[in-house]
Order: sequence, then C-alpha cells, then structure tokens
Amino acid sequence: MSQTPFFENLDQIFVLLQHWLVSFLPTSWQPAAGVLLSVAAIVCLFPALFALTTVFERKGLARIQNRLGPNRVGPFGIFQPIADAIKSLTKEDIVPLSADAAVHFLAPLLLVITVFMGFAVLPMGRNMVLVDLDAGLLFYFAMGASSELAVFMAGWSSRNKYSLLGAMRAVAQMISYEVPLLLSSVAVVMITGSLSLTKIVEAQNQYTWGLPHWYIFTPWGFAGFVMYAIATTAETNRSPFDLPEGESELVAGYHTEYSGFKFALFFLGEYVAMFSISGLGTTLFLGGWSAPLSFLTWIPSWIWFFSKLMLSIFVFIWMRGTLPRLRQDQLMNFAWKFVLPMCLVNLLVAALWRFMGDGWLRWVFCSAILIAAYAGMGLGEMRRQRLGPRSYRYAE
Amino acid sequence: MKTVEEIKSAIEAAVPEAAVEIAPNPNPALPHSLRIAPECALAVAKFLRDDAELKLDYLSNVTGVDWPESLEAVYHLYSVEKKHGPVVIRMHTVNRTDQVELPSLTPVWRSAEFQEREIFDLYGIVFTGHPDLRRLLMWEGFKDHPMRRDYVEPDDFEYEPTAHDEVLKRTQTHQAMVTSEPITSSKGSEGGA
Amino acid sequence: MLGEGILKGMAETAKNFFGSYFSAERLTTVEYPEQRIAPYEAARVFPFLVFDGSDWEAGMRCVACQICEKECPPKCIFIEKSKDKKPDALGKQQFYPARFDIDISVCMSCQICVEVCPFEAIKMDTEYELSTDNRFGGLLLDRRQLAKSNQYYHQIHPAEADGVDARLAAEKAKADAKTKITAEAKTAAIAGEGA
Amino acid sequence: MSEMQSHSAILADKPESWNRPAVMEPEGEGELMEVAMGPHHPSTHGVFRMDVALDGERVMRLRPVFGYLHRNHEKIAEGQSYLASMPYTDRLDYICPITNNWAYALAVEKLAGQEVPERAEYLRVILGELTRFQNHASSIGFLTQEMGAMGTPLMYAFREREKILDLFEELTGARMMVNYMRFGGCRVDASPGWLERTRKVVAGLAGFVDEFDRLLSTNEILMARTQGVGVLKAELAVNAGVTGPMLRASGVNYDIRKVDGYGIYNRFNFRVPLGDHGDVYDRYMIRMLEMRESIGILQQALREIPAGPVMSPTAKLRGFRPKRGEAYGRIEAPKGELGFYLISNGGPNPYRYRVRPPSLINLTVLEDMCLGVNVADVVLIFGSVDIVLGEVDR
Repeated sequence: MSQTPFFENLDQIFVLLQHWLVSFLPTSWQPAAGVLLSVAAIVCLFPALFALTTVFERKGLARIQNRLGPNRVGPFGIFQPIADAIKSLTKEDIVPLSADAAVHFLAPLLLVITVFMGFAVLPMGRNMVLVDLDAGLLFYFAMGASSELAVFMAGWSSRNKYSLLGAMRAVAQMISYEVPLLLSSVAVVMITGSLSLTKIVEAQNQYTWGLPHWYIFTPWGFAGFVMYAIATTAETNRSPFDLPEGESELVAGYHTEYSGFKFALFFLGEYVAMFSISGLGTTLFLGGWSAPLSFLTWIPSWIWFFSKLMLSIFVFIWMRGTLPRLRQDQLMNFAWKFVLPMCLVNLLVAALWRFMGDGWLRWVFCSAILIAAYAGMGLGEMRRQRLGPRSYRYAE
Repeated sequence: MKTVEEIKSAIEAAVPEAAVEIAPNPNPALPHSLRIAPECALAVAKFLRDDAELKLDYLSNVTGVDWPESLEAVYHLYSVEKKHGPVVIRMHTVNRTDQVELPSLTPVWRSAEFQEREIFDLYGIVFTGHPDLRRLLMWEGFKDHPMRRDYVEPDDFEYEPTAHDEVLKRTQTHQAMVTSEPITSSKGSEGGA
Repeated sequence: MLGEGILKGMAETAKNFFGSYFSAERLTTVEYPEQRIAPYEAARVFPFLVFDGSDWEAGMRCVACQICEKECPPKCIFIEKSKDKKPDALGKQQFYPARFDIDISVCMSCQICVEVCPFEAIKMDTEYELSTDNRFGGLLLDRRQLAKSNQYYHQIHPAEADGVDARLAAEKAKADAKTKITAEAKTAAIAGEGA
Repeated sequence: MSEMQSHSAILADKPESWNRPAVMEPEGEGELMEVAMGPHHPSTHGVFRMDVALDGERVMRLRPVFGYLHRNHEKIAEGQSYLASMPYTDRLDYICPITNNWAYALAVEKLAGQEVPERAEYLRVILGELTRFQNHASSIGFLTQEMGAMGTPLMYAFREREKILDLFEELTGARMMVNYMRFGGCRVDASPGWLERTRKVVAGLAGFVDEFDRLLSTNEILMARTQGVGVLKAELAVNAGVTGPMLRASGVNYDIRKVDGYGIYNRFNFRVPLGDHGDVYDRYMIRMLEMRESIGILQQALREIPAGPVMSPTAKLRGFRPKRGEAYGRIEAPKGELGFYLISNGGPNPYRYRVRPPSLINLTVLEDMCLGVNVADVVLIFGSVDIVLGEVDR
C-alpha cells in the first residue's frame, strides 16, 4: 500500500472532519455527538442523491427512448428535482374521506424511517460506518423487512381497491423475494465467516496479480450476485418486477390515494431503499469500498463505494427502460421455483468451494454445477409452460 | 357463388315455411337483397350459415335503416371459408312506433351482438332473443333513439359565435326560454356567453 | 431462451442510449420555441381570404356566393351578402361579403372551402401560433382579420399561387376577349343600325 | 320468455359454445370484487370502461362499456353532402386516417360507378401501406406499454411514425387529419421528390422491424406474458366477426386485400401470415410479419407507379349526386374490415351512412378471451385487440 499522506487524508476526510468537529465538545458528549453528526450526514446525503437520481433516471430513460428528457429547469435540467420538490410541497394533501387517517398518515413516515435505518450498518468507505455491528447483516435485513408493513398500511388504509390490490401484491412479492435475498447473502457469510459488513469488505480487499478478490469473480459469488440482483429488483419494486405499482393495471398501486408531500415521501423511500440495497449488494459481492485494481487504491475509498452504487442504479434504470413486467403468478413462480432452488444450489456450491481448497478443479466443478442447474431449471420451466420462439406459416 | 335468385330458391327448398322476397337494388354496386319475414328469420339465417354450398359463416355488417313507414335491419353476409359474398338480407318491422320487434340473429352470428345493441340504441328496434339487449353508445336511462329521422335534439344550448340558420334559431328559442331578452344575430350573443 | 432474449433487448436499448447522442436520425426531437421547422408548402391550418392589390376591401376576391358556407363540414363559416355590388378584379359588378366570419375554434382545417370555391378567394394559411386568451372573440375571425394579400399567398404557397394566378389571368383574358367581342358586336350593331 | 325458448329449440341440434361467454363460478367462499377499470384508468385510453368482477385477481365477468366518445358520426354524415363527410372519416380511427378515407371513397365510388385513375390507385396503396405499417408499429408499442415496458418500444415506433407522418404532411398538408382522397382519385399529386423521399423512408423501415425483433420477439418476459394468454379459437373468431390481424392470428386465412382485391392489390405480390395459437403473442407476431409484407408492397408500388392524372376527369366536386341505390365498400384496414354502407336516394346527402367499425366488432370477444385470466392480462388482451376509441364510439 503505497499511499501518499495526502491521498490517505483525502480517503479519511470525512472521518477526520467528524473527529475535528466533535473535538470541540466535552469528552463525555463526544460519542453521542459523533453518531448524531453521521446520522445527519446520511439523512442529508441520500435525499440529495435521490434528487439527482430522479433527474438522471428521467434523462437516461429519455435517451434510451431517443428523447431529450427534462432540460428546461437550469442547465441540462439539473434543477428539475427542485421544481418537483416545490410542486409536491405545494400540492394539496388529499386524504380520502373513508380512509383510516392515522394509518394513512403514518405509512409514508414508517417507510422512510425503516429505509434509513439500513444505512446504520453499511460501510461507505474505509472506517466510514455508523455502527460496526457484529451482526450487521442481520440488522439490515430486519430493518428491510419492516418496510413491508408500511406498504401494507398504505394500501389498507386508503380504502381503494387498486391500493389494496397493490399492497397485497407488494407484500406477497416482498416476502417471497426476501428468502432468496437472504439465502444469496448467506453464501457470503459462509465464506467470510462473519455477519459484520466491515469484515466482509476486509475479506474482499485483497489482490492477486493486481486483481481484487471480490466475491463476484468466483462462480458461487457470480451466481449469488445474479440472484441477489433479481431479488433486489423485486424487493424495491423496480421494473420488471414493478407489479405493485403497475401503472397499466393498478393505476399506481398502494400509493394511488397519496398526493403531495406524502407521495413524495413514498417516492423518496423507494429510491433510498434502492440505494441502500444496492449499497449492501456492493458490500457483499463487489468489494464494498475497495478499488477494482490494486494500482487504483490511492483513489479514496468512498469514491469507489459511491461509483459502484451509481453503477448499479444505472443498471436499474437500464432495465426499467427495456423490460416489460411479469405477471403476479409468474413472479411468484419465478421466486419459488427458480430463484430459491438456484440459491440453495448456490449454498451447496459455496460450501464445496470452501472445502475443496485452492486449485483450478474447484473452479471447473463449481461452475459446472451452477451452469447445469441454471440451464436445466430454465429449460425445464420454459418447456413446462410451453414458452419459446415460434415459426409462422403463410397463406398463398 | 349462387345468384340471389338461386339463393332464394335454395332457402325456399330448405325452409319451406320461409317467406323470402327479393328487394331490388337499382344500383349495380351491390347485389339485390333478400327480404325475409321476421318469423322465419332465425331458421333462414341458420340455413345460410350452415349450408354446405353457401357457408355464409361471417356476418360482416349489421345496421338499421329508418324508412318512412317502418324500421329495417340490414345484414351483410360473407363467407370466410368459400371467400364469397356479399349476400344482403333485410328484415322489416311492422311500423315505426309500437311494433318494432325483430328476431335477433346473435344466436347464429355472434358478431351481431354489439351491432344489434347499437341498432336498438340508435333506432329503437327491439331484438327478441338477444342475450344482452342494452343501450350501447348512449347511456342507460337515455330516452328516444337519436338516429331516427324524427329525433328532436334536446335543448342543450351551446354558445356558438357564428350561429346561423338552424343553430341560430335554436339559440334564439333557447334564449327566449331562459331569458326574456332575445338575440337577433350571432354577434349579439357574445356578451351573454 | 435462458435470458439471452433479455440481454439482446438490453443491448438494443444501450445502442439507442448511446446512439441518441451521436445520430440525428435517432434523436428526432425539435425543441419547439427555440427551433422551428418551416411548414411544408402543402401545410394547411386555417383559411384566409385573398385580396388583390393593396386595398383589402376593394381587392377582395370573395363574391359572397356562400358555397363554402354550405359545404363547410362543421359549419364554421358565416357570410352576409352585401346589398349593393362593387366591381371586382375583372371589372365585373359583383356582390361582396358584408360580413365574413370564420370561427377557428370550430374549423377543422379540412380545406373543403378552398376546393369548392370557384373564385380562388379562400386559401389555407400556414400560421399556427394562434392561441389567444379570449376564448370566444379571439377565435372568431372577421373579414378584416381574414384578409391577406396575394403576395402573402405567394409567399406561403409559391407553386400553388402561381397556378392560381395563371388560371385567373387566363380567365381574365377570356373575359376581356369576350367583352371585346361583345363590344365589337355592339359597335357593329350600332354601325349596322346607322347604316 | 317463450321467444328465447323457441330460439334455443331451433339451435338445439348444434349447441354452440360461442353463443355466450361461459359463466364463471368463484372458487370457495367470499364475494366478488367489482372493479371499474376506466374511463380514467391508465390503460383504457381515457374513454373506455370495463366493469370487471374479480375473485382475488381472477376475472369472473367483464362488461365493456362504450359511448364516452360517441358523437353520432353517422347522423352528422346523413345531414351533409358526401364530400363533407370525408374529413370526418379522418377522425374515426385517427391513427390511420388514410385507410378510413379510402374505405369511404371506395364505397362512394361504387355507388356512383366512378373510375379511379391508375396513378391515384398506386398512391392509395402507398399511403395505405405506410398507414398499416405505422399502425402496427404503434399498436405493438401500446401493447408493450400496457405490459409495463416504460414506453420504450412505443417511442421507437413513434420515431418511425414521425418519418411517415412527415411524408403525409408534405403530401396532404396535415399529419393526421389528411382528408386526402376524393371520389374518383386523390386530392393532390405526389411530386417526384416526394416519391424519392418515400423510397428512402421505406428503405429504412426494414431496419426498424429488425430492431423491434431484437428488442422484443425473443424476450423471455414478453413470451411468458403473452404466450397462451387470451386464446381466441378460429371458429369463435369467424362467428364473432373478428377481422384483421386478430383473425389471422387465430389461423383463419382471410385478408380482404386478397379476397376482394380492391383497388389494384391483385397486382402486388405479398403473403398473408397466419398464427396457429390465436394468443396475444401470435397477434403480436402477425403484426410484425405484416409490417414486413407491407414493406414489400411499398417497394413494388414505388417501383411501378405510373405517370398520369390523379383525379378522374369525370369526378365531380360540387353538386355530387350519386345514383339511387345502395353500396357496401370494405377494405382491409390495419385493424380489420372497415366498411361503409351507403344508401342513396339520389339526393346530395346520403340517405343512410353506416360505418362498420372493426374496432368495435373485434371487442365482441373481449369477455370470452378475458374470463378466468389474471387482471393484469385483461389489460394485455385489451391492448392486443388494437382498438381506437374514435372508431369504437364514432
């Protein structure tokens, strides 16, 4: 590690800043103040990132569709989110007469709070983690799971058929995909031997011939990452798994009856959930804040973390611009009959990987098992449902 | 493809009680049509559809016509299997007021379902035996049948700056009803809108 | 079968994403208030009345025959015929429209008035920025607002206007010849009478 | 209901399953949930309603409700001259105004015994096939939009449609409300430059269909969503008067361009693609294949178009009074059989003017296709019918 002090300081700039600010306070206050500062940073940073992402998403989608996208507010439309924020703040807050007003009010708040809790354990750079819990992964999933409650509260309290259908879909979908999400992460835990996210990143922050030891570059890691990505998309209700909000079917799903700022909160909650879950994916499979090549380690770790985060956001947008959505029963079938078995096979492979020791044999063996399982299950399912390309005849 | 006369004799041979006459079309654009007595229409329709030589399995167009003394339903038949057509059959109601029933041909050709509803809606022909005879385009509870020639438009006044002829007359009667102040020409109503 | 269809689709959208930065073929958007496309010569928006010369009232070709009023599908034209007659471009005594209104909130730009007009008096404009804050009065154009010069017509539909001018000139020549013949006949008759 | 019984007695020897949609029984206990999809539902184009009864998410009953865009087009047309209805036909199926013009012109020409010059027939074919192409492209776009594809295919379709609409505008003066055809020809002639630009656009269309194919045809999600969904049997399709790509997707070889050979379609060499399953995927693929056939027809027509007048010298613009009698003119519009039925009493106005709208009649089988499917598929099946409400409600 040949780092000049300047880059080392740059790497640790936020940590140093926090220490410097806290040092003005009495020693007994220092830990609490430190935490508060970090919380404030997170609570400010991610909504700002959300604002930027909305404009990037709209512009990206527009470019995918050969349009220009928003370009009227500010240079390149960069201030569009500000205009949007003003709009949603000034809009009338409508609560349906028959709605359960208290629950209707609490649902978006609950969603935003639970979503932000996940960031507590995410390492966003070297030494940049709010609480380094030993069971960080467990805490994260516990928090993620409670956001389903908020969605259901929103759908139930609105007293709208579309909201209710949307909420039912959302809960069914999120619970189903929680399982593959967990199981694909378990493989990482098996290899690392720790639930602490900091330890998981440390384990990946090594290099051989200049190449990193990220888990995605192993057969089990790659398969796990794909399964994790699928589960993530479903968990955050993004296309092609955006059924709970499927516009052409359910108008807007569980937030049909929300307007103004409450709607903006839902929007915020969804995007921040997307950031946090991509952050976790980055941590588990893409080496967290570590650099992709050994000679690039001088670039500050937090830059790497956020670059990887934005890259995965871009993939989300790209998929949204390309894919149609699945149907509810197909989505469930896909979760339970394809993703879950694949995750179980992957666990087996991860175990094999660990116990086969070094050597090329384990690469061949593990890859073969995974490819066979993937192709077998995929082809079998396609054949069972009689799906596939067709040929057409012509009349004379 | 048989001529209209041959079809007529074929129908008479197959459905002896049928009363079929040829309604001439003075224009060569479309063959003469067959006027069928409503009582036997269903049997004739079934024959036309199932007869091995005719196979008029596709009912393309169903429409109503408002004649001065009766209402009429016109059916345009084609054959998808034999690729021939059209054969036009028509049915008359007894009058335009109280005896406006005709048998529905929806049991024979499903494509008549919406089109007969439309005729019921716009012309007021009641199709007996139609599985779901409701208004199609106008709303439930609407009175009268707008496509009839004696239909009187309701007095739903709409401001029109260039009102002339009929519209102006209507505007004036409406204004007379609503206010005491009649309008003379179109420009005069500008302030009132 | 196993996701390659999805990947193929993703590749296609990626191609379009990057392509939209380089190829004008892909990015066809025109940013309207700043950029404008010149209207095609055949473009038609709302009708206007053509006048010859510089005085719009004297040069108006319309003779208030009311054919367009009758043929107009949505009935948006309103004409009041004059009581007196005025000489038209050919010098013939003609009626003229005392009032000629077009309600462009009703007009559907079908161009049938132009086709049925025997006097080449009504043509289609290409001006499309016509929004106004007066819903009724602002969209009801009277004959002053409708009158546009023949030069303007040449400017917006050059080829069509040339054809129209040629046709009118031919008609005028024919009419002149006719008047000349009748005049000659008259003088001949007078001469004959005298003899 | 003795009348009903006599009907069933007559039909008793051949029980027909297609007479009415099956009556669905809910599973287990519980009430059905009545959901009104539309008229403000995002998938119903703003002016259409489906009253759906759901058991969970399964459709038990579906009632289409029409009339939100009803303006009694036929009554308007009966009150004015033949020519004055021409611009109104643009507004029936506003995605393809050219074919509406054509069908109406064809019916009136039959009624009046009017000949059409050669060049005008070629122009009609060229514009008609361009219209079919852009209609199929955008209908696939709308279908995938309703499948949740964020409008990307729709935007690609509109990108191509823009080029075609530019051609329409250059020729006719308007992008959509073209009002182009007249009884006995076409209103204006196409310049050589226009034909050259059309050739250039047509040359690019094949690439666009390939792009669509790569983007969608083999997409696993699209296949999973559409294959086996909304199956329409050939017998029911014929009996219910379904026409157009929907009928051919059910495997019935019936294309009015081939059957009637109206205009000059007999001269062109093209094939009629047929589906074997009659599901949404087949309807999608039939539209794709028809787009390719349209390109073929366009290339032939653009190669062979002769010089000459575009209006028949016998055509009358003012004082047009066709002979007494009736006529039925029909064409293969992009959505199905578009027919105009006219009765003339020798006057300047038609005595009876009737539009046979393919969109409305294709919806007859909507309930049959939707029973028992998931509510998400209702939207999809509805999209695959390809309707325009301007034509449904008239």
